[in-house]
Parts: sequence; C-alpha cells; structure tokens
Amino acid sequence: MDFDFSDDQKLLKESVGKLMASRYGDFEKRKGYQTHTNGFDPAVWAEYAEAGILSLPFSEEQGGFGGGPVETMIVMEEMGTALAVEPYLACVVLAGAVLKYGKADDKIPEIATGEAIVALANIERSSRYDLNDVSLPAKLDGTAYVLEGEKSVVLGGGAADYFIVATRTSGNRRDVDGITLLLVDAKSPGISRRGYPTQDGQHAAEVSFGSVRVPVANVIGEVGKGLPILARAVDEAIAGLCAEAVGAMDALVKMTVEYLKTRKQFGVAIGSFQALQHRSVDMLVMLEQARSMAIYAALSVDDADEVARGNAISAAKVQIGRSAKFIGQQSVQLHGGIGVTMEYKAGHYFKRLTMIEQMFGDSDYHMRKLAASGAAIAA
Amino acid sequence: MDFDFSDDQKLLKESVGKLMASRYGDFEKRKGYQTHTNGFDPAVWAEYAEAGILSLPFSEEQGGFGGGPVETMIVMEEMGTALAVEPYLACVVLAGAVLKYGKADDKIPEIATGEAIVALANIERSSRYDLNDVSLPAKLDGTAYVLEGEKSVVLGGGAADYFIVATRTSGNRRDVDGITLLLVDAKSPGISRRGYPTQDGQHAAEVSFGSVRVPVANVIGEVGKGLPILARAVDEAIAGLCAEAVGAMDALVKMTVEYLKTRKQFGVAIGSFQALQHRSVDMLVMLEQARSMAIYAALSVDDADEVARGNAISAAKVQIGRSAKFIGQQSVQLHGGIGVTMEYKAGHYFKRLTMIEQMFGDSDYHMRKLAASGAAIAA
Amino acid sequence: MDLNLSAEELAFRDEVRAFIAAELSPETREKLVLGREIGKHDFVEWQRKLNAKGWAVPHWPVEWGGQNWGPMQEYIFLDELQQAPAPSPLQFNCSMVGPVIATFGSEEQKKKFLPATANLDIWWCQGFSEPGAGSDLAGLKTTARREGDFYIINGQKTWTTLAQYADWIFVLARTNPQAEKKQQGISFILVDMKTPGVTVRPIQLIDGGREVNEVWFDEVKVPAENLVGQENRGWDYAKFLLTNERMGIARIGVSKQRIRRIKELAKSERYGDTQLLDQPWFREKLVSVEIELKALEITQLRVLAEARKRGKHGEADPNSSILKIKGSELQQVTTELMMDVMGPFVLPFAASMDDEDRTNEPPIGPDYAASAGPTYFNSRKISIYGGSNEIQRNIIAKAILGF
Amino acid sequence: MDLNLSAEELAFRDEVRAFIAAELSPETREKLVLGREIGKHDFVEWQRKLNAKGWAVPHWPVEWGGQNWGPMQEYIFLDELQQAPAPSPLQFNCSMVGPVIATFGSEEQKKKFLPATANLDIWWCQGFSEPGAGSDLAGLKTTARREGDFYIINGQKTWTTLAQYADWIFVLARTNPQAEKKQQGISFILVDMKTPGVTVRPIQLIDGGREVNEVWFDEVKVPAENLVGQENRGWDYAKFLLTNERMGIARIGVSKQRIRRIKELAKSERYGDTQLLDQPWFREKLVSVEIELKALEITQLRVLAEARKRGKHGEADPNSSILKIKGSELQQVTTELMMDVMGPFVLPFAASMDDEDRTNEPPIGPDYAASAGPTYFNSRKISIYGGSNEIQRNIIAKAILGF
Repeated sequence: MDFDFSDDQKLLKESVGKLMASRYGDFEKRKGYQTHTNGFDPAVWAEYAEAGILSLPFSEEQGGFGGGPVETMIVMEEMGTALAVEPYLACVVLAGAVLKYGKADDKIPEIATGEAIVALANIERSSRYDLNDVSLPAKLDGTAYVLEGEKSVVLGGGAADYFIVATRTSGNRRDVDGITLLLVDAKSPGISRRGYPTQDGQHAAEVSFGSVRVPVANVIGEVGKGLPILARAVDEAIAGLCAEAVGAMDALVKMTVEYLKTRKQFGVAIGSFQALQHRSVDMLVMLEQARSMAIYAALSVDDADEVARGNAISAAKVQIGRSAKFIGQQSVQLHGGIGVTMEYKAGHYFKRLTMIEQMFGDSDYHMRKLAASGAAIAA
Repeated sequence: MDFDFSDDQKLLKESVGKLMASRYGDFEKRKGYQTHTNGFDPAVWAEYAEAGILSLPFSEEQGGFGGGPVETMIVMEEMGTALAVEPYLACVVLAGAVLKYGKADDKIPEIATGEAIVALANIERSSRYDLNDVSLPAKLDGTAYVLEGEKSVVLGGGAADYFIVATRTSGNRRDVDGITLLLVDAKSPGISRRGYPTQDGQHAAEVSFGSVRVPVANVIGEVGKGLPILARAVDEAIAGLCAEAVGAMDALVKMTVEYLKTRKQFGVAIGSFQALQHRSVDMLVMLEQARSMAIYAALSVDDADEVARGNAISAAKVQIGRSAKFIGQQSVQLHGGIGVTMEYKAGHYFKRLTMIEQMFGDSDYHMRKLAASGAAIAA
Repeated sequence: MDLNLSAEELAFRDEVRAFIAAELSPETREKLVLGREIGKHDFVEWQRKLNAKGWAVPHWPVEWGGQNWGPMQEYIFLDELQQAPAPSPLQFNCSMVGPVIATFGSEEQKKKFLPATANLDIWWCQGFSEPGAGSDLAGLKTTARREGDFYIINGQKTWTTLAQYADWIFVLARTNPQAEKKQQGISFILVDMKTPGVTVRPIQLIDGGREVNEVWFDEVKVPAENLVGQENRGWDYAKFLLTNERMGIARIGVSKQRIRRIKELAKSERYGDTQLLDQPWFREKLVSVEIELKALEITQLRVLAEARKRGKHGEADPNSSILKIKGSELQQVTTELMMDVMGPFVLPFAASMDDEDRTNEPPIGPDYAASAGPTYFNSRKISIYGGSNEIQRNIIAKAILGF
Repeated sequence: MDLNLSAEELAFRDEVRAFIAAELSPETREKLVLGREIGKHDFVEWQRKLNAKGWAVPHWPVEWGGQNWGPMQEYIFLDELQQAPAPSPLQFNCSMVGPVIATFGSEEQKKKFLPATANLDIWWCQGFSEPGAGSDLAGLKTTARREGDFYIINGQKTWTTLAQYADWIFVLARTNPQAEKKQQGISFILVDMKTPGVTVRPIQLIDGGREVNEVWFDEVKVPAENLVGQENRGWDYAKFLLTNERMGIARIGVSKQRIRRIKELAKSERYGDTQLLDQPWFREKLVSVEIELKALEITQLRVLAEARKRGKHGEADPNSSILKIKGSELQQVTTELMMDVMGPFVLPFAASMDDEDRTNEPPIGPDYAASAGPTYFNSRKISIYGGSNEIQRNIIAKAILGF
C-alpha cells in the first residue's frame, strides 16, 4: 500500500504543472487558443511534444518514455486544473492506447513527436455508449476495405491526420464479434468532416465516409476482434478522464472557497454563513471521494482480469460523475450570478465537468453495467 | 378547485382532535395503553365507537355516517399526530373497506359499534407487497372451504374477532384470478395465532390455519375475484396512511423546531445556527409536499378509473415515504442523543414513520409500479 | 375539498388553450420547443395578440386593461402559456413596472406609460441588481442626485435581462445617501434608454447566450417627473413589485411541458434494441420527477387558495419561497433528464445557438440535441436569481418557522 | 503508488484472519451476524483471547503490551475484526483510558490498572457527556471538590455506554469552577463504580436496547491518588484520548460485512418469480453503496498513509472528520438496505431483542428479520455521537478549508 509518487513521478508532476501554468495561468490565453482552427494552438501542442508528454505513455521501443497509468493520471490531472483544450486525451491517451494494444506501432512515433493527430471514430447515431454498437460497414474489395457511413462526436476529429475507425466486417449491429478497427488516412478520397467546438470548449467532428478505400494492411489488431482493444483503450481514457476531473474539481473547490472568503454581502464575507461553509465541506468530501476513485482507476487499468478492470473503471466513473455534478452545481450556486458567466472561470470548470460526466457513459450507464456484471467491486 | 373543509368536516376535525388530545395529550398514557393485551386499551376503542369514528366511513344503511375519503383523512391525520396505537387503520379503514366493496355488509355494524375487530390476513412468507401473490389454499369440501396455511403480519390480528383471509381457490401462486376473500371467525377450530408488537408500538399477528372450515356463505365478493376488492381496500388504506404520516410529520417538524429554539449549546440556542435552520426548512418543504400528496391520495381514491386511482395512490405513497424518511432521520439528528431514546416522543414518531414507509409497499416498490404502468400521472 | 377545476375554470382553460392554438406563431412555438432563444419579434408579436384579446395585463386595475381575475384564473392562464409552450407576457412590463406605475404613479405617468407598456410598445428592463449587491439588494450604490428639475444618475446595474431590447429601464437609485438604514433613501426612477450616458454591455452566459447585460449610468440626466411615487420610498415599491413577481414562480407548466417533450423524444430515441422510453431505469427517473412535480402543483394550488382568501393585495406569502425552492430544483432536474436523452450528442456546441438569426447549418446529430447542454447550463441561474435558494431558506426560517 | 497490500501486510492479514477463525466463539459471531446485541461474556472471553495473543492493546507502549504496529497494521487488524465479524477490543479500555494512563498516569496507576485493563479484568466506562453538554463537551458541570486526600464528586453523566457492566469509570469533573475558560479547571479522575453514591440508571434506546446509561454522582468520595496526571489538566488528556478514538472511525469493515450479508440474504429471498438479488433495481442500490464504500476505503488508506508519515503521536488529522461523516452515512445506509431485504417482515418487534438472554420464542418470519428495524433505528446514533456530523463539518470548515 503506497500512495506516494516516485521521484520521477514527482518531477513529472512538477514539470507538467509548470508548463500548464505558463500556458494557462492567464485564463485569457485559453480563449485565444480556442480561436484557432480546430480549437487549439498547434504551438502549445508542439510544446507538449518537446516536453515529452506526447510520448509519455508509449514504450521506449515505440519512441516513448514508458509511462504507465500513474504518469497519465499526473498529466491529466494537470490538464484538468488548467482546463486545457488540446486533444491530449483523444489523441495520446485514447487513440494512442488503441494503437498500443492493437500492436499498430508504426503511427505511434508520429503521435509522440506531435507530427500527427490520431482520433478514434467509433460513435454512431444510435450507439450511445455501447462500444459494441457498430454498424458502419467495411466491405472487403480486393486488398482494401471500403467504408460507407458516418461517425459522430469524434473527439479531436477536426485536427486528425488519421482516424481509427470502428467498422463492422461481420455479424449484426450489436454483435460483440465482427468489429474491425481500421487506421484511415484523413486525406483519403471520400472522407469529409465537419469540426465543431463542444460545450466545454474542446473540439470534435462529424465524419462521413463515402466509399473510402482502406488497405487491408491498415487493420489494427485482428479482423473482427476490435472490441477488446476498443474496450481496453476506452477504459484507459476513462481513467485519464477521472484524473482530469479531479484536477478540475480540486481547482473549482479551491476557487469557490476563496470566493466565499472574499465576497461580501450584508456587510460580511458570505463565507461566514454556516450553511455555505457546510456546503463547501460537502464539496470537499465529494472531491476526496473522487480523488480516491481516480487513483483506484489508474491503479486498476492494467489489471489482467478484464472484468475486474471494467468494474473498477465503471465504479470510478460513477463516483467521478456524482462528485463532478455536485461540485459543479454547487460551485456555480455558491458563486451566484458570476458563476454562470462566460468571462469567469468557474462556469467553464462546471461545463467541462458536465461533459466529463456524459463522456464514455454517464454515471447511470456505468451503474447499470456494474449491477448487470454481477461481480462485486473488488474488496 | 377547493381546499377547504365543509362545516361538518371542520366539526369532525375539531372533535377528533379533542378526543385524541384527551387520550394522548400525555405521552405516558400511550405507554400505558401498550401494556394491554394486543397493545391497546379497549376503553379507548369504546370511546372511538361512542364518538362515531368507528362508523364514520360506512353508509347510513350499513349503520355508519357516510363519511368519505376526506373524513378518513381527517381522522387519520389526528391519529398520526397523536401516535395512536389502536387498530383503526387495520380494522375500520382496511378491513372495513374490504367488507364495503365486497358487499359483505353484515359485519359492518359490529365494527361500527366497536363490538368486533376485523383484520385482513393477506401477507404470506414470500408475497412481499404483491397483493396477487397468494398461495394459501381454500379447498371446497361440501358447503365449506377448508383453509390450510399461514398468514403473516396481520395488522390488528391479535385482537381480531374475524379475519378476512385472502385465499387461493384456483390458479397459481401469482395469478390475478383465483383469489377468494373469506370472512373467518377467529374462534374457528384450527386457528392459532401469535400476536406481537410491531417496531412502532402497534400490533400484528402471525395466524395459522390448520384445516379450518369456512362456510361458502362467508365468501366476500365473488369466488376467485377477490383481487380488485383487495386492491381497492389497500389503496384506501394507503390514502389513510398518508394522512396519518402527515399528522406525524407535522407534529415532528414542530417538535424539532421547538427543540432547536430551546436547546442551548455553546451558550446559544442551537436554532441560531444557519445550517440547522436550513435543514429545518428542507424538512418543512418535504412536509408540505407530503401534505399535498396526502390530499391528492384522498381525493383520488374514489376515482372510477382503476389505473388512475392506483397511480395516484402510488405517487402519493412515494412522496410520503421520501418525506417521512427525510423528516424522521433529520428530526432525530437535530435532536441529538435524546432523539434516539425510548422515553422521548420524537423517536417514536421516527419509528412510526419508518414503518409507514415499509407498509403496503415501500417507495421503491411504488416507483417501479408507476414506471411499469406506463400511464403518466394525471396532469 | 375538490382538486378538479370548476366548470367555469375548465371553460376558461379551454378558451385560453384554443386562443393559443389559433394565434401563436408556429415559429415562436418551435423555438420554445427546441429550447432556442426567442427574439424580440416573438415577444412583441405575441404580447400584442394577447393585449388585443385583453389578456396581456389581466392583473392590472380594470381601467388600465385588467380583467379582475382571481388567482386561480391567473394561474390557469400562465400554466397554459407555459405548457403550450408560448411566451409569457414580458414580466418586466406586466408584473413589475406596470403594477408599480398603476399603483404609485402619477396620472400623467399612467397615461403615458401604461397602455404602451401593456402593448409592448415600450420594452422595459429592470435596473435593480448591482455588482456589489446580489442577494443583498438593498446594498445598492447607484445614486440619483437632484439638480433642479432633474435627477443625475451615476452607477452600474447588472444582470439586466434583455436590456438590449429595452426602450426604458426602471431604476432603484439612492437619493439620500445619509439615510439611517440601507433600505431608506432609495427612489424608483424611470429612465429612457436613449438618454446620453446610458451604456449597455452584454454579459455572455455559459450557455453562450447574451440575455443579460451590464447597464452603466454616467451622469445620466433624467426629468424629475420620472420619479415614481415619493422620493426615498423606492424600497417599498420594489418590495411591492417583487411580491407581484411571485405568481407562477414555480413555473410548473414549464417543467410539465419539458417532461412531455422528453417522453416524446425518448419514444423515438433508440437504446440498444429498444426505445429509450422502454428502459425501466429511464422511466423511473421520469416518474420520480413527475411525482415531485405533482406534489408541487398541489402545493402551488394550496398557496393560491390561501391567496384567494386573503384577497388580492395581501402581503407576500412566505410559502411562495417553498414554491421557488422546489420549483427551481424541478426545472433544473428536467434539464438534466433532457441531457440524458441525448447521450453523446449533448457534446456538440452549435455556434448558431447564441444568435437570434440562425445560420443554415444542419444540426449535429438529432436537431433537438443542440439545446440540451445550454439549457442545463442556463437553468442553474434559476436557483440564483430572484433571491437565491439560500435566501429563500432564510426567509422561510424566519417568517414561517420563527427562528 | 500501489493499492495492493505488501507481502508482509498480506501475511499479517492472513494471520489475523486465521486467528479469528480458530478462536472466535461461534455463538458470539452468530449474534453479530444476526445483528443481536452481544453481552459482557462475549466481550470478555474474546478480549482475553486477544490479550493472550498480544493483540488486545497493540497501540499501547510496548512495555504494557503494545506491538509497535504501524497505522496500516492497526487498520488491517480492525478491518479483519469488523469483517469477521468479531468484537473489537473494548474501546473504553483499549483506545481511551488505557492510553491516557499509560501516557499521563503515575507508575502506581500503570501497574494497578494497565494489565487488568488490557485483559478486561476491569471493565471501564466513560464519564464525559452530560445532559446539558452534548456536542459542547467542555460545558460540563460535574464537580470534584478536594477534601483532604479525597475528591468529592457530584453531578450527572449521561450516554454512558455499557455502564451496567463497568467496574470503573473515568470521569471528567470540574476541579476549579473559577477557571477563566470552560476548558480549564477540569480533571480526569478514576472512580470505582462500587463507591457509595454512584447510581446507574439505564436509558432505553428506540431499538429497545439498553446500551447507554445515566450515571449519578452524589457526594462520591474518591481517593486523591485516582487523579490522572495533573489537577485541572483533564481537558488535555481528554483531547489526547479523543484523537486515539479516531482510528477506524469510518468502520468500513462493518459496512463491508453487512453488504456481504445482504447479498447472501437477497440470494435466498424470493421476489416475485425471481430472487431478490436478481432484481436490477436492488443490485443497483447495492452497487451504489459499494462504490461509495470503495471510495471511502481508499480515502481511509490515504489518511493512514499520511498518518504513517507524520509518525505515531501526531495531532488529530481533520481529515478523519471526512471519514466520520461518510463512514457514518454508509453504515446507516447499509442498515436501510437490510430493511429492504425483509419487506413486510421488518415490522414485527421481537420482545426478546432487548435481553441478553434470549427467550426461546421462534422468530417471526425469517430469523434474520428481527434485527433489521432495530439496527436501523440504532444506527441513527452513529452520526450523532463522538461529535455529530454537524460538528465534524464545523471542524473541516475551520481546520481544512480555513473559514
């Protein structure tokens, strides 16, 4: 039992913290980044590359630093505190994990150096949060698969140089088998996309595939066996998202307490009112519970037992979602009017936390998944 | 739209209020009543008879006063305020309704005069809250049914002179058809019972039927068609229970607020602490919501549309259950230690409210029933 | 006791319903259904139709267009508007400044302003809140200095809803800074927004919309005849006005309409191999809110019944604070349910959401998804404005529980 | 970072587990499983077994039987006891008066009391709370008047747990009523319960049990040598003692054990045509609590890890207030789930529940149902005693959030 970071991890935390402070310490800068095409400044991305955090989760053979889930947790928590807008989660954590576990190593160096953005395209109009719910057909035609259809809410999809597309090569819409992951060059003929900001100031895209030909060599993992890779990668992304949420919640709780101490009404700081103090305490309790579960998620994501891994990740997502909702809503409430304005940071934390709750399955979804799995949470 | 009582109803409220105050104004008296066999004092019951409240819900032809659901609401609310221990709900409201809707008028005068206690025996070991879950067989043998089996948690069963027994005369355990209600003399050979206090200081009994013969003339309603009568009677009992809960909650909220104003800690009345004031306000809000739904239940129980009636009653039971739990728990919490002692009244309200939540289906049960019914709550 | 509407009430409800069905512009209705902002044009067109029917200002004195309705009729009317859904008559005009002028204003003010206010020929906004005084309204700092026949106003107002459409603003300003208590020495003054020195700066809210504003007053010269009632008595008029605001504070019709809409959408939204509405967990969430809403509706009706007994111009009923707390919570929770319907499509932000004039971009995902997130974000204000729910709890603790 | 137990910790856990399995009386265990009260005999027998093994007072100084365990080992030990379930060593002896005597007592006191306290040859109870001073402990009024070589004690204590079994009581009494602050002038005195003038009156709790008492002191004459430490310094010793009490305050093992039990029962409980445990809604309720419990367990471990860093006798960690709040809520909610299992059989009250010696009456309904209601009722005290959850929030607001 050990909750300490190693010396390397402490260094990492410090250096990422510094980097994020320099890029995001002034909240106005963030607004500037968002005005770039695809919602982030490539210069910041290049800095990430230089600082080594784009290569962090990849092995040395893959051109990376061999960081594990704890390292990802450290980076993501700092991203959460900063409310960073770059597609780190989408490209490095999520798509990166697909490449890693799909043993498609050749694109990893391009991610690690910042040369290429890779985005996972798996959501369809009716799939909601079910990873097995994939219809988009990939029909074999000689040495290529031909893709036809649409993918939605592709995180980081506007800037993507490559898409990892979850396609159906056999079976029916919700079958577990028959899902094939294909690496698709975003410049392939027949691809069109529409990028847009998301509610929380990040970016995503709708992507259409019109008779897009993809060489069979671009299969990630094995044909028809894409789901376990997808599930593993999404679990890793959820663990990262949990850490991001903790960073955001921690910052938001601090900000709210600070506000209560300085904001005066009726001649006194409103933080002198017991009801508001107790509310703040309840927020702190929710934060600490969330922090514990983010750690749990990070330390469970490498669990060899897939069911145990999935359960741990679902449990963490539920706690994070509940805490995020409570802390987000209460922070806005305690701030009063200013909490719902665009110019003030608290509302942006609230929006990001709200979207985190919705991503990769909301709390209800993961509760039901856990209840159905029948396995207890590991004691 | 009218929330006023008629003049007669106002008189009723006043007279029942006075009666209950004289019997229960001193909380020690209640403890005395509980020491009687079957947990209540027959003298108090006789007073109820004299005051006319035992005959209240029955028509004049049945020897009653023709009171409707609003009159029952008035009486039950006063019973709740007083924390009365007599089997009014069990005998007059619940069993009385079975007799009324089963058109078995001949026993009603005995209830109305206080001569006889009638109790409904429908719960079995595995039935939980499902009224259709009836196994106890009644086999026709000549001109009698022969009953064999056990009934549990028969409210008022210790004192009962007659039981109304839900029996299975055809079909399988959970079939909707084939349930027959029989009026059974408690002195019939083969009946044994074991009375006991309930958690809230009321009384119930386990009853066994060993080859008990019941004349076919004692069928209430029609053979095999007992369920709708049962359902109607239970809905009426739930409406009454909702009113009782409102009486208890109202008294408990008042008591708690009074306590907060007088109890001193750290040199001040603890009611000066904002967090406790706001908690009291939340209790009040829950009380007013419950009061509204108790009214809704009373005014819906005569609804000719069975589905609408059932939905209204379920909705009321859910709100009452939620309010009762919140108010009960918070009252005890705000009282501190004294709230969990037997000698102080608050804990007894809490216990009664807890059992009310469990009776005739808890909030979860009625939520699921509503969700499954598909019909929206009447707008 | 009877929960049913009387025959007259039913007839009235049907009349309102028929009128809305016949008169409300389908475009306005669609914007409301889709959760989009409605623009000035929607408000004005609709209010003029209501005014033509005599329904824009039913609670005003009869000589100025009032209908002498009881609280129940007023409630039915508002509830039908909310459920339609249709815009309510602009509250700044009809529930706020109108009744104040009608009650405390001079004859000249009544003639000049009331008909135009009822017909939305003048659009009013409310100059009460200030940056330093949120829940502590009486702590306001804006001043009105008397100079001859004029007041010179200086200061800043904030959270001024739809000031960008407004022709006039009613302002609370301090005319006697030496007054003993902060509630004293405040006056209620009407200001033409075109007066030099008035500046409006929009505040963008987190949903992307720009419904509120800051309004700056820099040596704004206002004729003294624009003072309503007596100098230094403005706090009394503001209190009177805020009492008026409380009718329909729970906005039950809005929540009802949203729940109905959610059911409609959940019927067509696919969930695995079923429809979303077939999922027991989803139905239980809906039912759970419906129960509370039904309870609140009856609580609302009970408060109204009491109001009817007290007569028209009673004191503010502290029970309306209960309606505010629970009503705001339920409005907020329905917006959460709406997000549940959307699944991943809650994420995309439609840039065109913050403009009154839509671009022609197709929606991302289902066309009803775009407003779910913004509506949720925006709904957080409901428990903040008009006296935060914490302030409402203070009111109840004091006025009802006697702490 | 690593959430797994180390090899040593695992070995220790297994050793504790094996010891409990081999030594705990099945009757004691069954009472705990069924939620019945355990009697004096159960406590004494078990604690003597633990003491023989050297585990009754592991956190005491080594010379008095301590084991020099770290916080993690102490936690594992307690958690295993709670999960077994087995009684914990009597906290009044082991976590309260024992450490105070060992730290502040005279050599004579140590020799006289510590071995007997560890072996439960002396049963201690705690004389702190008074009727007028609940959360405001320092407001106590009991006095100890010095007369020659004696103190004369007068006053009333309340909420004295298991005083009916106690041989001795440790009392906080006011020795200097003139002290400036209420925390000053208090002394910590040991009193033989057999001293004339000591009267114990049981208080029945709403579950029917009689675990707490009032203890009256009427001119009780106590040798002055029974003063612990210095006169008028009792408040410091009490604070020291209350810090000790906080280890395991969340009682996660108790909640874990109850959840396991609920699952077991729900597997055999019929629900319609299935088992209760097959009902999705029931599973979701369970999972919901399990998630929070898992989170709390890790929070607990994080607090322990900090404690390990700070070393053994650090200040009270205000984070333990978080553990108290959440831990009490979860204990309470598991008792609600247990009632859910019972359905209608939660109603019957078994008269024999309040006696240590059971009558031989058969149970009403399933034998495990009788304790569900009483356990729920009784559990409400958990958020009240040891500093109510409101007090814990005050502590956190001040000590962590800096209000």
